[in-house]
Amino acid sequence: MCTARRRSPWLFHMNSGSCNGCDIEIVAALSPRYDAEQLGVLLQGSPRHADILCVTGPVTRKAVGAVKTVYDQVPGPKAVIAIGSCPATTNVFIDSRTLEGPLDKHVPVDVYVPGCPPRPDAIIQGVAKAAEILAKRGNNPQNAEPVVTFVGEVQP
Amino acid sequence: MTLITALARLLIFPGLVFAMPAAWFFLWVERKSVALMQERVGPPFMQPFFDFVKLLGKETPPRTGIGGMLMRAWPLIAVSAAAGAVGLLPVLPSSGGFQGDLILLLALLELPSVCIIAAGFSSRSIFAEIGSAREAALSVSYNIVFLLAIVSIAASQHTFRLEALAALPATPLLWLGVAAILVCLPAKLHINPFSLPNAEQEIYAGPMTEYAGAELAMWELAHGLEWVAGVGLVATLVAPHVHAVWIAACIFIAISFAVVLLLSVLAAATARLAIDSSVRFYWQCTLIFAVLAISSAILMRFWS
Amino acid sequence: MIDLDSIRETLGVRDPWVESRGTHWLNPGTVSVRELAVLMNAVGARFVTITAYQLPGTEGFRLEYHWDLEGRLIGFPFVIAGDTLESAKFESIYDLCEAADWIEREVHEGFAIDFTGREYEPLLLRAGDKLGVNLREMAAPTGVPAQKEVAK
Amino acid sequence: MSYKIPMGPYHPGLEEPYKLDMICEGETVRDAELHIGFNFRNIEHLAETRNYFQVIALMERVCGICSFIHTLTLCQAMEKLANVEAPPRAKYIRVIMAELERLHSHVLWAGIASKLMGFKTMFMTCFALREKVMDVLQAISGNRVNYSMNCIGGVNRDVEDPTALLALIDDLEREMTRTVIPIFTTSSTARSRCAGIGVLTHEKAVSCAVVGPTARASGVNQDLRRDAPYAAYAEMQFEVPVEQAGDVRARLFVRALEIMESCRILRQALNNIPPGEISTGADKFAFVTGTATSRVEAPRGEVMYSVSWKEGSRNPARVHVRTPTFANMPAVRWMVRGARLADTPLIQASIDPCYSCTDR
Repeated sequence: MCTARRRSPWLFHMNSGSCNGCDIEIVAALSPRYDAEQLGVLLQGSPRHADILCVTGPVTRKAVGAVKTVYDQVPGPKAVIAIGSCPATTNVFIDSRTLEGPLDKHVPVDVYVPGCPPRPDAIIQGVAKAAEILAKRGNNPQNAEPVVTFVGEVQP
Repeated sequence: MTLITALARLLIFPGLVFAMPAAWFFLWVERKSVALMQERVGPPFMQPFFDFVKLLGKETPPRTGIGGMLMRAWPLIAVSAAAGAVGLLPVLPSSGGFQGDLILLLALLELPSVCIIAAGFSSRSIFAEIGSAREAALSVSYNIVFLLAIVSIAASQHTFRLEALAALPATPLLWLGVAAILVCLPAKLHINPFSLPNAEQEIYAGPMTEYAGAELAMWELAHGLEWVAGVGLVATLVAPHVHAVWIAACIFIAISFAVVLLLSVLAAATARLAIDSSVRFYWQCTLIFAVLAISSAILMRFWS
Repeated sequence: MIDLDSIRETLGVRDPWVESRGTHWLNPGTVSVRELAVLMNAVGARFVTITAYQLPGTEGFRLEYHWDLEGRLIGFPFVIAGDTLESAKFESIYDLCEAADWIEREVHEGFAIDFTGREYEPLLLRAGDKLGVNLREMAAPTGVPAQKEVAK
Repeated sequence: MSYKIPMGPYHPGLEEPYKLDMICEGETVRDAELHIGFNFRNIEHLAETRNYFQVIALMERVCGICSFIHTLTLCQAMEKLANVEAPPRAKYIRVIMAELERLHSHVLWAGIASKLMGFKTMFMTCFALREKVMDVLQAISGNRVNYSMNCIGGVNRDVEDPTALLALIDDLEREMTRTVIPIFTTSSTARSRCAGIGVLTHEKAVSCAVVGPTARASGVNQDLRRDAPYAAYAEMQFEVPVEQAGDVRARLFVRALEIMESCRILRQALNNIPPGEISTGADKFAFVTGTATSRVEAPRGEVMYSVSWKEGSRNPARVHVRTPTFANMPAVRWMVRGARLADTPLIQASIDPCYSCTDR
């Protein structure tokens, strides 16, 4: 079961007000050059089918409710990846009054993929890390606490 | 045919024990070959298996009431119907069967798509309903060609027994029927260019939108088994009649593999058609095949 | 090429065209924006945008209407005197110039300017919020939250 | 019986959130209502709190696809206010970057459009092609998306070896003519999804004041690169493709031809790039009071910036952005009327919408 969880991460991509940069890089990660399907990654159309929620963008006021709803719709065990600097810190849009970010105010975030935008290889690495977390987490409610990791951090 | 052989057929070969790995294998072949055509590496060999196991371990949304029970039931019915259809296939020579098992096979083959339609409507999501409506329209149009093809083959032989049909020597009529079945398979299996009931760009995941976890895993399995059954039907009709069991099994697998590849190439090379184009396509097909099949069936009866 | 001066004469404006930093400006004086829109349609100019400025203190707002005439960007500034922010009113050209629909809605939402003679569809940019809020005050550089905090 | 189908705001076929409520009868769309603003970050007002360096970084993030165009337009407007003129080499580099961005944007669009048609193989082909353009952009600027190439009075990075890029342009053009264009024009499934779909008549195109390829596909002959040249476009030779049909196929053709023209412009620019400085080198600017406007032909159409300044201030007094999608989007309502439900994602995608531009 752990192996299956690690080897089959299905994503649901959600744009919470991003500038498109990260979203296009997610799509590029599926393209022939990077081909995330090698890791079993599939982009799913419905959040109910997904394991990992990929959020881009600084979470605008209009998007907050939708982020929470979609997070609740993803069946457990689940993980959340914040792709790009926007969901992590709201980036250059900091102190805009129409933003409700950063993302971790609203849903627990497991993996941060920093960059503006991150490169597709970093995104794939983030997905791989999230899949590891997912495999460890399982259906055990005690493991539901977010495991905060960063792509690109130096392993001790 | 004894009970034991019947059970063995249903459960072992070509039934569940064989069909489940075969289903995963075919799903993998389809994904991998499409990926290779797109100059990608594609998923690893065990991928559909991992997907299935992972989905089994996921939570399913709580459902209550009669609607919830129905929603749980549909995927199970679909899986059993598809598995039954696979079990009926006369892969091995002289393995039995009964008069009229062809009709049962057709019914079982049709059941999964009926389940999909029902499941879409019972999930009460607008996208699932549109998906179901499309599936229904599509299934009405392709089934006529599908049934005509099989009935004309059967009528020319005065039998509805599968094994008799499988042992049929290759005649032009048989090839015509096989061609008609091949035309219908993409629609039956929801692959391009007839993937519109689950067109995720328009209606999320179609009838499956509300499904999750183990129920979705059952749908995936039913889909895989449909692959095996549909492709297997073609294989049994085309395969030459041999008495050695192992050779027959090998030929069956080889032909199935070839058909899967053929369908994948088609899926990779086409865009999705809109519903009216698809229906128009199948009605045009119907007309051509109906005239050809019925007339040749009648002719053959007169000659024989 | 359509002569810009002929437009000025048709409108009956005395002030000359001034070309400055990318735009040909004409002060419309007493000409109303609706007359202007009719003329611009007649000469085949393409509507570009409305830029709204809040003038310091209680001087009101300035609206700059831009049209594109064969590659030249022409602009007409209008000043709306409004003592209080909510009382600023201006004529709508939505019925004459379909392209002005969204930008009028946006200006209404972001500056609380009321374009008379039209209705607003539900919010363009800030769904669920109050129509017609002065966003600029909300995002004031001083960082002081505005009095009109948006209802959540 | 008519019913309302919400498409979006978080829809798998769309990269960005927006909501299109379609009022349908069966599979036919009768009318559509559009709701935007899910990306509203209030950038215009945020810009007033940023100084003249920060505002460039901020405006770069209005849109991740045409980020160069946004900074280019902003810098051109600010140069007018600061009385600075970019040196000729900088102008050429701006043309090269702008055209490379157009290439990547149009190829990306072709990929997304084929994804919406359910044509996954074509999608992959387009993205493989796009990666080649991204390589060049990365080689020049060091980043794949937000390039931060522009500064007031020039560009930040030089194109080291312009002629080395020519081979790539040839390669790209060959790929386009050999694979992408033939597949789109000959594949019968693709054609059945494009031809006669989502028609925007010439009259509607004029009255909605649409811009860019959407306008040119409806027979409106306008292109700022030719009509109001900026940067070094006055020195380039190129055609402006115009189609009359106004359907999705015409928009596809216009974009395909524009890719060819972009290759042509790139070749001229790379061959004739003048030597010299790439920027004025100044890092302190004195802005005059007043308003400056600047317009640029982005891949999607005309981008206009209105920047106003008060003398002695470090921050702009107001920045107004009119993006092409803001002008094009209202026209979608006319395109989807009477269309099949299955075609609406493709129709709205055919204007190459960018909601982060629209909402800002």
